[in-house]
Formats: sequence, structure tokens, C-alpha cells
Amino acid sequence: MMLALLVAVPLVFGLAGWALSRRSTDWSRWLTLAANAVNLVIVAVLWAGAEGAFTMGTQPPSSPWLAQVRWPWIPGLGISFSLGLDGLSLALLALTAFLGIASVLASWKSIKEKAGFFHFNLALVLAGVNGVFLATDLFLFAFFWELMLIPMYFLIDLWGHENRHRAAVKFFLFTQVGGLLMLVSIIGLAVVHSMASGSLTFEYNELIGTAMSPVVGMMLMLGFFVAFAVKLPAFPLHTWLPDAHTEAPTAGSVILAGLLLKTGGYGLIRFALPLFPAASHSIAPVAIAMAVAGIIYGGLMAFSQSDMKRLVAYSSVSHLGFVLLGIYVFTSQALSGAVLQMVSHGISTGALFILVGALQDRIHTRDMNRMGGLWKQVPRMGAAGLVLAMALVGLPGLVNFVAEFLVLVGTWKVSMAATVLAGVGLVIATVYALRMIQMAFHGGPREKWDIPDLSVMETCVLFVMIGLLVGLGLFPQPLLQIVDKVVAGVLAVIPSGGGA
Amino acid sequence: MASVSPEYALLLAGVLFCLGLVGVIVRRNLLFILLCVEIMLNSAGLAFVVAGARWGQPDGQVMFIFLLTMAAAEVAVGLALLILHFNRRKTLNADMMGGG
Amino acid sequence: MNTVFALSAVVAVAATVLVITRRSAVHALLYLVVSLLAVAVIMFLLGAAFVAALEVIIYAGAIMVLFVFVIMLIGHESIAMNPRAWIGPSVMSAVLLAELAWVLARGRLGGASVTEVGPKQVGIALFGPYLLGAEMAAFLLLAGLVGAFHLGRRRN
Amino acid sequence: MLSWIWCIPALPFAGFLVLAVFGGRLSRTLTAVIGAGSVGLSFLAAAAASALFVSYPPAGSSFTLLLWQWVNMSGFSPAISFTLDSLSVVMILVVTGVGFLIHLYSTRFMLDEEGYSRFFAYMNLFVGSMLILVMAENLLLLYLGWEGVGLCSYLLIGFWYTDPENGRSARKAFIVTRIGDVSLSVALFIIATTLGTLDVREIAQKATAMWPVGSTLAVATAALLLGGAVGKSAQLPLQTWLPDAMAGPSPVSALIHAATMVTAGVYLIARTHVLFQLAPAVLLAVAIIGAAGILIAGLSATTQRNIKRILAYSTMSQLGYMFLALGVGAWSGAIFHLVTHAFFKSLLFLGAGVVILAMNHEHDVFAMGGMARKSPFTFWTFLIGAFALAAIPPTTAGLSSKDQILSQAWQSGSAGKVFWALGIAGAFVTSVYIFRLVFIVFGGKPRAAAPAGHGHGAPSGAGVAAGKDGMQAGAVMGLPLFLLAVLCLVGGFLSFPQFLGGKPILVGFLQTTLPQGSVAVESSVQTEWMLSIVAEAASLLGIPVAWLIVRRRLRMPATAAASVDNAAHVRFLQSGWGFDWLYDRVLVKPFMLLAKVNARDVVDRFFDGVGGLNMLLSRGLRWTQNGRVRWYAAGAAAGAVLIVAAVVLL
Repeated sequence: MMLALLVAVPLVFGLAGWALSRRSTDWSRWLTLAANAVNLVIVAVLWAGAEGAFTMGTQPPSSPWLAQVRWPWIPGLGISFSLGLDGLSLALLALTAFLGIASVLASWKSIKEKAGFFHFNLALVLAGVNGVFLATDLFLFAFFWELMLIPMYFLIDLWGHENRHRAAVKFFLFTQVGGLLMLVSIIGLAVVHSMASGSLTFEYNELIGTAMSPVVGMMLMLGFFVAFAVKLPAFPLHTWLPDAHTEAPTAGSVILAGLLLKTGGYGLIRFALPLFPAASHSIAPVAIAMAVAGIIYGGLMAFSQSDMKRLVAYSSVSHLGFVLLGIYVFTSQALSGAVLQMVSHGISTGALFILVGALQDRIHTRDMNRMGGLWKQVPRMGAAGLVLAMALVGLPGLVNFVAEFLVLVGTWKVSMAATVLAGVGLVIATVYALRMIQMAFHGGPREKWDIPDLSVMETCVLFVMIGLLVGLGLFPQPLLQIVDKVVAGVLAVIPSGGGA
Repeated sequence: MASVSPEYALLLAGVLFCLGLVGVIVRRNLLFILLCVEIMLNSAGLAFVVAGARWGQPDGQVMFIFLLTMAAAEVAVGLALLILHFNRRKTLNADMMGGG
Repeated sequence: MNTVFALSAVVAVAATVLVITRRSAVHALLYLVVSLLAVAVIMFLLGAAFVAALEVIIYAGAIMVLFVFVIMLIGHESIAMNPRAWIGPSVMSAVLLAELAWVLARGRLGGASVTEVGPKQVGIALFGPYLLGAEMAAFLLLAGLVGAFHLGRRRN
Repeated sequence: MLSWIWCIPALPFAGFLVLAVFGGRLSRTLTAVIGAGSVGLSFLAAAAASALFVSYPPAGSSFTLLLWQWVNMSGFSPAISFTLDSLSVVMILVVTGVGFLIHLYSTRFMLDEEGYSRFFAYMNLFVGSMLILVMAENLLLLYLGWEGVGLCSYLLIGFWYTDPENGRSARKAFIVTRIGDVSLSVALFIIATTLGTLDVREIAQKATAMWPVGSTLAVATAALLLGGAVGKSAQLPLQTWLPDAMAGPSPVSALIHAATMVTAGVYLIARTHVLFQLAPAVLLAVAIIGAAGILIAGLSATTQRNIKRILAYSTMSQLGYMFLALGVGAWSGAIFHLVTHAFFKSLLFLGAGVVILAMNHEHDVFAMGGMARKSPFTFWTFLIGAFALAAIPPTTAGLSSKDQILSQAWQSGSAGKVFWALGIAGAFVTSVYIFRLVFIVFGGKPRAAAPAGHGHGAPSGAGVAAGKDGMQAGAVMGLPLFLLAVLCLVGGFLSFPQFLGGKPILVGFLQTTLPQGSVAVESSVQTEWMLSIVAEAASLLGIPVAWLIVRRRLRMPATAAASVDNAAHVRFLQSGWGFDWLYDRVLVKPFMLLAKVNARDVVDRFFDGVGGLNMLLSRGLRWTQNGRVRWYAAGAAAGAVLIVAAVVLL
């Protein structure tokens, strides 16, 4: 019931906000904020319950789920509205609610046109993301997958910047192609399962362990893999991301980078690996190569950008390479690190987009060639930028470091070359992160800007996010513990995997 | 004295249809195009009747009647459009129809 | 019988070819009427006298008249025709008339294989199993009427 | 009893937090009190902890404080925990002690700078990170401190951020050291995955048990650790960042780029000496890098014109001694030299800072001169520092530590004699460059009127306000100079050579952590005497040579001087042996080129191509939609023909 609320609350509140926005647009802001706050409370309650289950050992050992919901939807096709919560979902749901609040607050002042519809779309995306993180019916999953796509398209296309139409279409096409391939695979899997067992079902728990020939398994797995790799995004499929990130409004960028990309990693861990362990195992070398290429290539591309948002976007490509790497080396450290990296990247890049958005609201450009010496004007912004740049670098003390370190430790056992190359990626991260700080905040002012520093609200949002980065950087254990069981469960089914 | 063989009758319908089609394609004049459409419709009707006669059933004729009504409606609308077009462009050239 | 059929077929094809090759619309219209008459003869030979009559009355009669009206309305070309232009259609029509006369004179259609399907059967079929189609045809005519009226409305 | 040692690093961190959050709103006095006071308190805590440690040695002569478990996974569970043993005791005393003096000095030195609180926030952050580095019980926590000091180094080099050149230097420092850091982190991966722990103590036990001497893993690990160390300690081949790092304020150079951070590499190798002992080849490499560094950097120092760059190359050279010591197994000798080097080099940098302030941020030594008369106090303290650096009595600091290193080099195996000879040559070069500096800057008459500040981006006018001399500026800047000079004079007695009747106090103290190395095979007193005398002679010889060089150079007419300065070998040495040029061509330029060429993302061209293809196809199809009725009819006919043909033929 609580799980369904997580999806329903943003939907209902967003709709109400849109309806009431005729009276005052503040309604939509407050209601979307409230929806996320409610969700945060729900997640906190669930988390507390999960902690209890861990410490008391009350979680039934047979079921990996902490909580489940299952209502019939289209029984004729074996489709049900079924949601399930485990540690992985919990961590990402918490991130969703948190970033939801942050993105609403960050765009409180900057969205003036059609604010009601904007917040409705925002809430809709969040509902979709929550659904994606919870769905245990594959059809339902595909439904939520599309649900988060379309409002995002509107967010980019209606409230974006100069080239928003092109970016929105590009975003839509890339993700849609992936999504359709995934849908084909989902149907294919259900059919394969029904031929083997005689009953048509889309239920995750029942589809797990479906026996199939290696070729069929590989084909079906590839459908999932491509969808998630596009979303992640993995190296050769990443090119929609810089455009979409650059053109999206601040809240859109935050959601896009912080959450939508995570659905790719989540999908790989939740579906691609457990449903097709053998095929996943055989594609691992390719995935690792893609990951490493993404880490280095993303860093290199980030270095050559002068558009600040593009820089951050390419840094995402680089950092999500670590997620892909961590997932496909099949060691417990690396997989935990990958999950941690998803959370840390969500917070740090979200914060970075909020910062860049705040900067753009003030000086109306993202071109770093026109910035420079801004520290003098906006020291708080500069300090926040510095800390976040250090998060890009992976400075110890921030959670990004723990995540990347765990991934690399786990990778070392599997592929030394990949580890070393990813290490090179870290050096490149230093290069572009420092270049960003230098071009934006240090050096002499290239143009005369007279701009206010971060407002109280922006300061608070960024302060909390940075605080979280540091806090999790020093105390990552609660998060690692909550996903530990999921990680073990996933690795248990991978052939030759699970070797710690 | 044998009866009319359906094969030949159908062949005639086909020939007429093709002639109509050729007319539609080669003529520029809208009026001629409409005339050729009529030829094609008529040939189709002939084919229906032939088929109906082959089985000795009324269905073919029923279809011809439908076709006839359709042709009438088509001609009414088509000619109205033709007049409209002519009033605007002062020409019956079909190639001048497009392009706003 | 085959001779009759062959002759009418030749007339039909020749008339049709002339339709699509005429420069003048009025000439073409004349040949089209001839073509329709030829087809009507063939229908008659096939034992479908009812539709043959409809063909003559509605097609060659009513619909073609519409064309004539339009040609006059447009005034694109003169209706007044060179008397020589009458020769071809007249000859063809004469051939058709001769055929018709010959067949009627023989008193019966072709062999036993030709079953005549009369208007009664057609009417029973049309308002029996094809009632819905008849209704739809009525709608179609109504739509054609409304459409033609709408398009032909004088705008200012 | 020692469970409160967490507050040693926590105090500077607290200072940092206060300054970072409320920085802009505090008065300068309060900022100074917080900034310097937190480090001072930290020093007191460190002193108290050391006293307790010495008087009541904990079991196993090390004390570990577990704060909390950082990450807890199967096979990988580093903790946030501090350890106190003799090595870290020495290090925290140096870091907090020298750190406090430099903070004290900075309260006056930086008084007229913008971003006063920012400066102290960074400095406090640095001290805190450095303390974590030296107190860390496991290598992951050490890595945290390691990166933290790197960050602070970056921030402080680029402190005067308005000059893009400073930013460039800062980035260079961070990136070059970061390359070493990645090497270090790879070493950590090996250790974590094969030994299953990052705890230094456990590593030592497990490594000796699991890895035979000279095994591949041991060699790889040690080599990668060395990679990290050379990055941080500015040794070959990652040394190029240090001279540029002099763009930062002088106290920064004194604290970070002389006394503490750059010695972290030495500390790291000493801390993981067990691994190096398992890899003799790498140990030899350490010695070679050290010996080469001594000469390469020393010779470069003799041609520099920028006063701080001279000292920077000197630092690299002295770090070379420490590496040489590590390489020949003189672990405690290296740490001893680290300590004395912290004394005299920070003294020299602080003295140079006073000179630079007095000259209105002029860094060119040839524009200076006659400083001895203008500011005698600075002159005398600087001279003491120079003597200590050149290891000449009456100072004892450099003398005893360098003597110990050279004598151990002599005794260490077959290559030892070569290393010793290189060390002696290095001692001569050291003497030459430092006295060249002294003669030019302090001797003679002022050569140029103090030019209007065109220094490294610092606002002008600071020098005037700071006064012409350390003493005149008040005790705040004089006191650290004085105390450091005293330390230079007597610091050597911490482990005075035994043949001179000294006692190896420090070395003995370190014995519980670091092996004695070849000191155990004490050579005869005669040999010791002989070695000492040769070294001393080399150092003393440097003084007249320096005098001759300076005299000749100063008497030249300007054109001749310029042509000398432009000579190929001078420029070669001045540029630090062309390493920058090499790296620029081999690494930086290709990287930039690649980045520039690919700025529009070549992968996207593929997807653009797919899009373009679709556009092309759609254009083709659009052409068919030309609005011509007859064309459509023809199309329909063609389609019908095709379908009929298909039905008929198939």
C-alpha cells in the first residue's frame, strides 16, 4: 500500500497542482514539493522498517522483498500491478524524493511560464521514476519507463534553452528506440516463459530463472541491455545526453542526471542480470570495454567543452562508466560501489546542475569563455562549485570517492587493464574539473558581471546536498548495508560470479 | 451459338480499366481525368456484372448499382471541385492544382 | 453470339481509346457515351438487362449530362460542333443498334447457359441481404449532394 | 589515555569549518586567532600526546584509535582510525609545530591580502589533512589525507586566483600529483585484493608472509607506491610541478612545498617500508631517483633567477637526499632529514617571504641586493638557514642528518659508493646555489629601486604595510624566524653523529617503527671522520665558488649578462632540464589536440549520420508527395501492377 502511494502521491498532487495553478502558480510548486516531502517521509518509514528487518532478522530469508503489492490489472495477459521493494529500490527511492525536493526548490523562481504544467510534468516524471524503481511486473515496468519519458520530453521541449526542440527530439528518439527494444524483449521473455510453463505472466519473480537457449537468451538480453545502456548512457550511445542536459531547464537537468540515468543502472541490476545470468556473463567483456571507453572518452569530451552544462553532461558519461563497470565485473565490492556511485552521482551532479542553472539565471550564458573571476562576485557559488568539482574528481571524504574506489577494487580482481584505464579516467576528471573551476570562478573577469550570490534557498539546497556528499563519504556503511542483500542475490545467480 | 464467355468479358473489362487508367495518367485536363475515372468505374462495374452472370446470381448487379450511386456522387463532388478550381485558376490543368 | 460480343467489345475499346485521345471534351464525351452504350449491350448479352438499362439511363443519360452541363458552365470550349465530328459516334452507335436489333429479333439470348437475372431478383437481393449497403449508398448520395452544394456555393 | 588524539586533526578541521562558513563576517583579528590558534592548540595536543606516548609507551609501541568503520564489506573493511607510533609522533610534531609557526607568520604576512579568512581556511584544512595523512592507521585513510593535502596545495598555489598564470601552476601541481595518486591507488587495489586489508600493520605482516622477496606482486606494489611518492614529493619523473607551485604565497611554499606536504612521499615510503624491503629492485630505483634528483634539481637551482624557484629546486634536491636515504635503507635517516629540512627550508622560505615583501613582490634575485644592511635580522636568520641547508657548522640541523644519510649510503652495498659520491657532489652544488642566492640578495648594494609591485599577482602595497624587515613588522613575523633559526642551530642534536659524541635520540625513538637499516653495521670512527670531512669540504668549497660566480656575473655589463643567461646550457638548466618541454610535447599537446579535434564528439557524427540518412530518405519520399494528381494515380497504378505481378508470378 505504501508502495503504491509512492507512485500515486506525485500523480495526484501534480494533477491537483496543475488544476489549482489557474488560481495561483504557487499551488503547483507547493503541492509538488509536498508530494516529494510525503514521499520522503514514506521512504524514511520504509527505511526504518528495513533497518529493523536487518537488525532483528525478521525479513523472511526466502523472499528478497521488504514489501510487496500485487493487484490484478490485465489478468487475461498475466499482467498485474505489482510493486516490490528491496534495498536497491529503497536507496534509489530515497534519492528520488530528495532530488525531487531539490529540483522543485531550485526552479522555484526561474520557471515563470506555464508553471502549473511544468510542475505537473515534474511530478509525472517523478511518479514514473518511482514506478520504475518499484515495478516487479515487467509490463508495468515498461509502462512506467514510458511514463517518465514523455513528461521529460515536454520539460525539455517547452522550458529548455536555445536548441531545445532538437535536444528534446533526440532525447526522445534515443530512449524510445531503447524502450521499444526492451518492450520486444519483455514480450519475448513472457512468450518464452509461457511456452515453457504454459502460463502467460509478466511477473518478475516468476520469470526469473526461465530456461532458454543461449541464443534466445542473448537476443532478449540485448534488448534490455540496449535500453538500459542508452539510458545510462554507455559509451557509444551517449550522444543524446549532452544535448538533453544542456538544453533542459535546471529542474529537468537535475532529474535527468540525478534520476533518469539511474534507471539505466537500476534496470541492469534488477532485470538484465538476474533474468539473463548466462547471457550477461558472456556480454560482460563488451560491457566492461564500453564502460572503460566511456570513462575515458567522457572525460576527454568534458575537457573540450566550453559550455558548462555540456561539460557536466560529459562528466556524467564518464562517471556512469563506473556504474557500468561495477555492474559487469560481478564482484560484490564493485556492484555495491556501482549502486553507491549511482547515488553519489545523483547528488553531486544534481547539485552541479543546480549551481550551473543558478549561474545561468544570473548571467544568461553557460559559455565559460565569458565567465572568469566570478569568485570575487559570488564566493558562495565558487565554494560550492569547488566542492562539487572535487566530487567530480573523486576526492576522498566525498561519497564519490568511496563509490569509485569500491568499483575499482572490485574490478581489479577481474581486469587489471580496465582498472588502470579507469584510473587514467580519474586523472582526466581532475583535468576537466579544475579547468571548469579555473574558467568560471578563477582567473580575471573576462566580462563585467554584476550578479547576486546564491540566495538563501539555493544556499540551503546546495548546503544540504554537499553535506550529504560528505556525510555519505564518511559514513557510507548504512547505504552499503541496505543494498548488500540485493548485491548478494544478484551475484548468486551469475555463473562464476559472486566470488568476493 | 455459345454464350458470351466470362473470360473474354473480364478481359474486356480489364482492357477498359487499363485504358481508363492510362487516360488518368496521361491527360492533364481535369475533365478528361474525370471522364477516364468514369471509364475505370464502368469497367469495374462490368466486371461485377460478368461475375454475377457467371454464377447466375443478382449480387453482381447489386454491386453495379452501388457502383453507380458511388459514381454519381463522385461525379457530383468531382465536378463541383473542378468548377471551383477553374474559377480560381482559370485552367483545368491538373498539375496546377497543388502548391496552394 | 460471340460475334455480337466481339463487335460490341471492339466498339467499346475503340470508343474508349478515342475518349482518351480527343482534344475536345465534347468529342470525348460523345465517344464515352458510345462506350457506355457498348458496355450496356454486353451486359444485356450477359443476361443483365436491368443494369444494362440502368447503364444507359443513369450513366450515359444522367451522369454524362452533368459533364455536358459543366462544360457549358465553364465555357472553356464551344459546344457547337463540326458536323464531321458526329460521324464516328454515329457509325459506332449504328453498329450497336444493329446488334441490338439482331439479338432482339432472335428472340432469346444466347444458349441455355445464359440465365437471365431480372430486376425482381436484384431488388430482392438489394433490399434483403444488401439493405445496409443500400442505406450506405443513400448516405453516399446525400453526402455527394451536400458536398457538391457546398463546393458549388458562390462565395464572396 | 590517548583516546583523545582525534582532536589533533579535528582542531584544524574545526578551524577550517568556522572560517569557511563564517569567514567573510569575521574580523581579521578573529580570523587570525581562529586560524593560527586552532593549529596552535593542535600543536599543544600533539605535544601532550607525544609526551604521554614517550612517558607511557603503549603496548607494541603503537596506539590505535578506532573511530568508526568506514566501509564494511567482506574482504574490504577500512576504518576511520588513527594510529600513534614513533613515526607519526615525529610527523605530527613537525606538522603542527612548523605549521603553527608558519600560521603565526602568515597572520602578519597575509594581513593586507584580500581573502584573509579564505587563506586561513585553506591552511587549516591543509594541516588537518596532513595530520590525517600521518596519523592514518590504514592506507585508505592515508589516501584521504593525501588527496586532501593535494587539494589544499592546489587551492593555495592558486590563492591569488585573478592571475590565470597562478591558476595554471595550481592545476599543474594538482594534475601531476594526481597522476602519482592514481598510481598509489592502483597499489591500494593490489594490496586490498591480494592481502585483503589496507591496515598498515596487517599489510606488513601479511606481505612478509605471503610475498617472497622480489616477487612480482611485491615489486609491482612497491613500484606503484613509489609512483605516488614521486608525484607528491616532486621527484623524477613527476617533479615538474614544484617550481611552478611557487606561485603561491611564501608561507604556503614554506609549509606545503617545503616542510610538510612534499615530504609525504618520503613518509609514505617509510610507512610502507616493509613492502619496499620485499622489492629490492624498487628500493634501488628509489635511491637512483633520489641521487639523480639531488643533482638535477641542484644544478637547476644554480641558474634560477626567481628567489622562490631557487628554493623550490633546493627542496627537490633535498627531497632527493631523503629518497636516497630511503633507497639505501636509512629509513630513520630519511625521516631525520625530513625533520631538519622542515626547519631550515621553512626558515629560508619565510625569510625569502620577508625579502619579497620588502621588495614589493619582486622575485628576481638580480633586482635585489644589499638586503643584509636593510634588514639585518632577516639576513642573519636566512644565513643560519643557508648554513643549515649546506650542512655547515655552527648549524647542526642539516649537518647531522645529511651526514647520517651519506655515511649510510657509503656503507650500503656495491652501489653505495656511487650514491655517496653523487651525494657529495650534491652537497657541493647545494652550497653553491644557496650562497649564490645569499650573496646576490643580501650582499652588495641595492641594485634596483624596489619596483612597483609586479610580482605574482599580489596586490601591491602589501610590502610597504608589512614593513621593511621582519623585526620591524613586529614579533609576529620575527618570532617564527627566530624560533626556526634556533631549531636549525640545535635541531641536529636530535640525532647528533655518534662519533662526535652525539646520541641518536630521534633515530632510536623511530626504531620501534622503522628498522635501523645498515646503521647497525656501524663502521669505524675513522671512516666516519673521513666521510664527514669530505662532505664538509665539499660544502665549504661551494661558498667561494658561489662568491666567484656571483662576482663575475654582477660585474658583467648587462648585454654580456643577458648573453650568458641566454646560453643554451643555462636555459636548459633554468627550465629544469627540459622536462616541462618534453611533457608538453608528449602529453599535453596531444591531449589538447585530441580534445580540440573532437570537441564536437565524433560518436555523435554517427548518429547524426543516421539522422541525415533518414532526412535524405524523407526528402526522396517528400519529392513523391508533389501534389500532382496524375503522379499519384501513376503511383497507385504502379503499385497495383507490382501487386498483381507479385500475385501472378509468386
